[in-house]
Amino acid sequence: MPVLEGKELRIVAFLCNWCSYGGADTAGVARATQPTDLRIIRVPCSGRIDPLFILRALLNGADGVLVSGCHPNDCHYSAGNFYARRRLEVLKQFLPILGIDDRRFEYTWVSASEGARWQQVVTNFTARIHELGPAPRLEDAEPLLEMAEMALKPLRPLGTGQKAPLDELKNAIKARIKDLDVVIGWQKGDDDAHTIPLFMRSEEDVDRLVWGPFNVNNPATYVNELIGSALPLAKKKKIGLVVKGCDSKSVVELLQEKLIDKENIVLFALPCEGTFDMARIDRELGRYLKIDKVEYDEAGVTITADGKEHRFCIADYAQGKCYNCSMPLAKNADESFGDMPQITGTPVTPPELAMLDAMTLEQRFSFWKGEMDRCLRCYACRNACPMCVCRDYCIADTREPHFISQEWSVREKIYFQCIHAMHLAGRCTLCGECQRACPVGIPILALRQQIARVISQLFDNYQCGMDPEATPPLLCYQVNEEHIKQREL
Amino acid sequence: MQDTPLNIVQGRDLSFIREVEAESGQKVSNCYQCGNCSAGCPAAFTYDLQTNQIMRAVQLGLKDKVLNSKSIWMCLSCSTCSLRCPNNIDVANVMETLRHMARRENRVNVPVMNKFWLSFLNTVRAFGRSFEIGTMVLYMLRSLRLTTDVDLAPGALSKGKLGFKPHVVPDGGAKAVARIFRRYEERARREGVRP
Amino acid sequence: MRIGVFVCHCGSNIAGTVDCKAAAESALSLPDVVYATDLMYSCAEPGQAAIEKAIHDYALTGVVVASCSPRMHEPTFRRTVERAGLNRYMFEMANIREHVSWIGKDKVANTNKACELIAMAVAKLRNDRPLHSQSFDVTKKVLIIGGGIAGIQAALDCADGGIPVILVEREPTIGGKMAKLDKTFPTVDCSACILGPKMVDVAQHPNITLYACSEVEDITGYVGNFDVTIRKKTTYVDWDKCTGCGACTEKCPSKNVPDRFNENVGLTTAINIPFPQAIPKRASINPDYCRKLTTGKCGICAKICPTKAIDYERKDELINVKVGSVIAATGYDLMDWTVYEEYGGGRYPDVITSLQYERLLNASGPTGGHIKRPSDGKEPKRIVFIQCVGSRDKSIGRPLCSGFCCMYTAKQAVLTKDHIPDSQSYVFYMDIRAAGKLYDEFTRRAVEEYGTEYIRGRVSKIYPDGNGQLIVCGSDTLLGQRVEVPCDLVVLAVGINASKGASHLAEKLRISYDQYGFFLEGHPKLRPVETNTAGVFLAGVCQGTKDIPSSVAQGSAAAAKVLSLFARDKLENDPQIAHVNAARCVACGKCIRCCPFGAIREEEFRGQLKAKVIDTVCQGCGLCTATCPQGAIQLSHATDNEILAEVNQLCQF
Amino acid sequence: MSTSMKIGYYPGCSAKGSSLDYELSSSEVCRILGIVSSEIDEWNCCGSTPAHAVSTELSAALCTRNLVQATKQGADIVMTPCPSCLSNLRHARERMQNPEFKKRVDELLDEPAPEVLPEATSVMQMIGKLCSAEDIKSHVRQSLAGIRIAPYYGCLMSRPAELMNFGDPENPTLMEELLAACGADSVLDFPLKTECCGASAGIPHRPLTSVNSGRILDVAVKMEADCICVCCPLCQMNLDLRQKQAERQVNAKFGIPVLYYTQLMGLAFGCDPKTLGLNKLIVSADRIVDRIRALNTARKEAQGGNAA
Repeated sequence: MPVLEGKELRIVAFLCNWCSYGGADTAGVARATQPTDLRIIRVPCSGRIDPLFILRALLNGADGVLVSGCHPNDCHYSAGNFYARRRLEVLKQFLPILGIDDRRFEYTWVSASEGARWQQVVTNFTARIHELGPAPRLEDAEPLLEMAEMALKPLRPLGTGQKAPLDELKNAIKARIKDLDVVIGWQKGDDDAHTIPLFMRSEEDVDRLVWGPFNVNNPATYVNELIGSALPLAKKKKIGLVVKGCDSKSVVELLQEKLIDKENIVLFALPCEGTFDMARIDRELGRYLKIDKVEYDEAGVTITADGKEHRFCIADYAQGKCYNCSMPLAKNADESFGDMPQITGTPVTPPELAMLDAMTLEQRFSFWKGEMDRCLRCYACRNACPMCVCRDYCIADTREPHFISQEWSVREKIYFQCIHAMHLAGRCTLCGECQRACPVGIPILALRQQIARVISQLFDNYQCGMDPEATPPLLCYQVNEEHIKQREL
Repeated sequence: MQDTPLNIVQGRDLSFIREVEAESGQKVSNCYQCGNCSAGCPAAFTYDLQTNQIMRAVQLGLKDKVLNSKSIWMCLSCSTCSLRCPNNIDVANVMETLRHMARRENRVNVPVMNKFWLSFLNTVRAFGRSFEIGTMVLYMLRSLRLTTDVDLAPGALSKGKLGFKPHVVPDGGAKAVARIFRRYEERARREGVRP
Repeated sequence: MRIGVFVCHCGSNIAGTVDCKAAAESALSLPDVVYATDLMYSCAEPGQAAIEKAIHDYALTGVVVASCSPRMHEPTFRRTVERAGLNRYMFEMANIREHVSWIGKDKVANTNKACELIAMAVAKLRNDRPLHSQSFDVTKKVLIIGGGIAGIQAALDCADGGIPVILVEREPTIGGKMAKLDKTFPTVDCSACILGPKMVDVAQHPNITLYACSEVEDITGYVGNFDVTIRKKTTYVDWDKCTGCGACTEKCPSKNVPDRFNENVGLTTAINIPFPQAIPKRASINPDYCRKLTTGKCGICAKICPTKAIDYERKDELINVKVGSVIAATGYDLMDWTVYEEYGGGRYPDVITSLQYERLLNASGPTGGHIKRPSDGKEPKRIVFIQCVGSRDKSIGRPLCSGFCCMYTAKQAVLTKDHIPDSQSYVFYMDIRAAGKLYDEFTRRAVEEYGTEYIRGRVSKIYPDGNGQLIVCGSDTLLGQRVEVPCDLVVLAVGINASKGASHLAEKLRISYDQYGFFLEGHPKLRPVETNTAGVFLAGVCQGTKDIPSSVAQGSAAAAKVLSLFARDKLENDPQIAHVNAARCVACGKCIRCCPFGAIREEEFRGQLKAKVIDTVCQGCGLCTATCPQGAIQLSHATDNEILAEVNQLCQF
Repeated sequence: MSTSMKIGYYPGCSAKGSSLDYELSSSEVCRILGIVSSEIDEWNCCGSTPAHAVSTELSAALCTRNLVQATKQGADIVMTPCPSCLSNLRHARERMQNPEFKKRVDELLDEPAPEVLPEATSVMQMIGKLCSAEDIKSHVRQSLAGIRIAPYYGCLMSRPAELMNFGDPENPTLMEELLAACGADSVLDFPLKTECCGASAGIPHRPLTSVNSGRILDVAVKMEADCICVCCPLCQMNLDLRQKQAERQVNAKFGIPVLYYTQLMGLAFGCDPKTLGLNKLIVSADRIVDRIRALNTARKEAQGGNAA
């Protein structure tokens, strides 16, 4: 629907029925003159507002989105606005990473009696949007492609893990495998330079277990299918999982969300010395017929492919997440071997995020236009995600509800990434499987990294996947939010 | 002035209301005439119009009545009215604004006050600092009130309280102050208002 | 789907700034819209008839009315479409009055906006589904919170109507503020004499259960079925045994206890009965001053009590009751006037509140009805009353008029003359607000017959002159002169707030309240007794300032609301609640974690765990819908698809 | 008492004339309490009431020059004993934050003022901020116990409240706190403590001052105060120098000494009355000095007796 030419901009407002919609009515009754741009959508409570509605509006060309609810403490439903405040603040701080000016979205509180305040809110917000002008359109953005500089200084020495007490681990698995339906680990893949998941059901299977920098997959991805909450009670299994430190966070997060039961899972852990960024390795190897051999030393591997030697130093070719890793050995494992290495220094901004941080809003918008244009909509990112527990019931695959269309457009592709990011808010452990699984190498992890950064900043350094007893920050609230500073309108 | 009824349609200067509001930053229509400003005013007994009446006259836009009043000159700027106003109006600020407006229009209805101020400022202009005797002598000359406070002088002088010597600001400071005054007066003249 | 669109002129209210005809025509281009027209007054009978006729004539399956706010007429039109055979939820409203025609004069922009709002409503309607209510049982019992005159009236009316009443009072006696008053305006009849019999009726009524010294701890549930927990605070006296003989109060050695009932003028004993006509007439111990409870040594009252009712070990009790409806009648408290440092900030003993003065006038008060000023017990001859202390004062954030101060100040001036014939009263006022029946006549009598001096102006300062008198500095704005009154006693007409803790109670009741703590009524004009929470009603000053007759009237009105609610055996729920699509639910439990009402639980369904909504507990906020990542739980009539349809209608790149 | 804050001292004109005693006593008290400050070079008159009565821009220009001078000599904050000067300095600093106003004032100055000007505070607040009651107590040689003191702030010290930040504008208590630290236990709850004394109107319109000062003196005397304690040179002048005029106006005899709080603190610290400028008072404070001494001696003897 076109906006009134040259006069109006497209501004959408979501108002709770009890306070703010009433406030807008009160303003009307008082004949309080307001700009005509704003279109109000009535919802029962600000807690009803899914941030995805707002993203939908913004991606579909809204120039501004306003949310207004009851004042904190005055919610008709007692707490809806407290939840809304957290979710909307996370959304607001997420928007800039997409290249959307966060001033285009605002939330505030207006009570049913505050007609004058509503008038002021509408007037000020409309003036703000007019000052910003029409929102940039994806159609108009020039695609921009840029690569992040991945190599960083790690927080602990990286290595090839060949001294890890793998045999002790194997013995421990063998000792318990009779009580478990399956134990998941890694085995040699098509060649020595790749691994594939290993599903161990017998002691012989255990001998095929390997440990090293090629163990890139997160085995927690399989947990939900085997013991997740959606399974029929009778079909739930007892499983074992061999985990790197990062993998264990996914399991802890699942436990924390009560998506799996502790009694159904046994964790086996070794200290990880880093894993390879296989995309870069494969790019370096190029096309080859055969891997002749892989030689390990302490600093990396030498791969001989079709007779040609390639040297990969782990310090240069590790996955981005490995440099920032401060938990190489799982803390909550049932069977743990080897020592936790010394961690020095504090994590830095991950490379993908740092690259986006350095860009202007317009550049980020163009960047995503360019990157997401290449998206195949294969959903490998989702399927690899250990936290994507909806699986067959993902809202991307249904018309009930119909959030996303099948239209082949950058808009819908970005929107899917927004859905994934929003559904991971306060849950994502940054295991990076989404990005690793992407067949066209889109740095989508950056969106999750931004969400994790916002969550950490807003909620007292909250890190996902650390404490099985913690409450996920978006499923609770505080009456007085220490780090959420309300902006006046 | 009291005898003829106020023509509520034509007898008012609406632009005056806007000017006072703009210059003082106060919304005079907020005044509901409770009289608290008058009640607490230490100078009220010298006023021809009580503070609340001044406010009322401003609300009505009675420019002449307000700017010709003695009250605006007798105000001591103690801010009691502002402090106790139930409508958060900075009444003292309005009074001062009116005083400034009256000066600019060359309406000074209590010359003694104005003369005292000018005497004081002339001392400051000359020496960079004030000194009481200088102010008093200048004031007496200006106002022709030669006996002002002579009863105090013996006591005060014997205690060394009223200095005969001006305290000149050293090292060119006095000249800097004089330059401030000169620029101020030049600008006032340029803008066509009384300095 | 076959949709009809009706654009209302609302006389000139909408048509004045919106081209209603053009708006209706534009609607015809929307998908599924088969009929569109404009109507002069759609809510009036001919308008509703036209809608019904169109539904029949065009076989409409859904209706959009573009008119006023749905908060105004949504129920009206839902009934209209229902009469014509449609499901009442196959109806949407576009608010083109409050949100369009009344807030701007640009007819082009307004018409365009109206068209868009209509298009949004149509888009939503196309996703609407018929919804059906379910009926449930009602507990025909009412909880009344607060035993002041409003609560008493409501309790008696409900009880007379055959409804069991639970009356909860925070203080040891019912009667509220009215019990503290000496006389009432404008008739100057004795407050205790007219209130007393009603209090006795409460005590004796078979349908009323009274819990004094009690507070509501918690309320859950919904209209028809509230679960209430009442905390009965310990009085250290077994009230079943206490006969109110008063022997304990005579012998209690702790005699310097501030007397709350007497507004802290005068003292009482640590164990006491608030006043002779108290209901229940039972003793209670103030634990802060009781020697036995503070030092462990004493126990005289226990020894003296003829029925052995004293029990120093007694603890608070929690009582659970089930009720179908709640009336809040929590009344008011005075604001903290000590913020007025220019009036001494509470440091001058002879500057008192009008409620304290009321106790000085009262024969059962601390001075036996003789006016004696607190500082030295002398009879004051010159008394100054100051009105609007803490009222109509934006500088302390209180622009409200407290409503009844003008009247009681006149009454107190009259009573002062009756008590001390050679006294002179002065009243500083800004306006006299005497709009009740016989009220203005009364204030005139205070001046004409009793010689009260009314001085128009606020008081700037009160100070003791050092000789035992107070100097009141005001001004007479009519004369245009400062006024100083040397006097013996100053009585402040202090403004009111909702009673302490009202906001906490509001949160338990899930009703709104304003900056002063007053509860928000359903509609300021048309639903003054209801709240936005079904089954919760308001009576008396807790809703806003009121005098006694208005409080009594609202008490009766609230009772009538309860009686009409309970006239039905079954209530119907609002079908706009959440529903789980079991097929999509993965039992992640996020909805259960965040539901503010505990309305969702986990249930086994065909061998799998699934979320399940308890229909009668769900309030329809939709927090669960916004939380569920799979969209498995959907709030009816505000589903994801319905809201997305509106967003997509509005934002098309 | 140590602080890293550099304090610029702005005496105000009256300190060099009518309130010489204020300057003497406050510098003595500051010296004892270890509050170090340096007088602002080439400071000039703040313009007092006449300047802002004539033009806020003129007033602000005069004040700004002083603040700039203070900045130039590295002061972080400006301290002045005089409430009137303080009020003008603070008003100027606040108004200068308005760019339009600043532009007009800059035109009057030799060079445009910097964006940030130092804050101004009173000597009293500085003492209150830097010294705890314990600090002050540790210097007390003669307690002020038993002296009935009427604390009087005048109208400027606490008003306007947002600007002066001096506690409740109707009931400030800092002076009482300082006096209490000096052992004063009979400080009166003086109801007129912030009422206006008549200010500078004494010269052009004498009744304006004598009526208002007369009322303050009258109530203080009726409340049986031994002395009035002030913190403003103008108030001191109106209550002391003009006390006779006030007596004539209200037809009463007062004869009540009017001391600066710093003089009372100095007496408590055991300073020589002369170094505190007590000889400059018109209504002699000798009996206060004597009474403090007598009460302290009596107390010492009583204590000595008990100990023996």
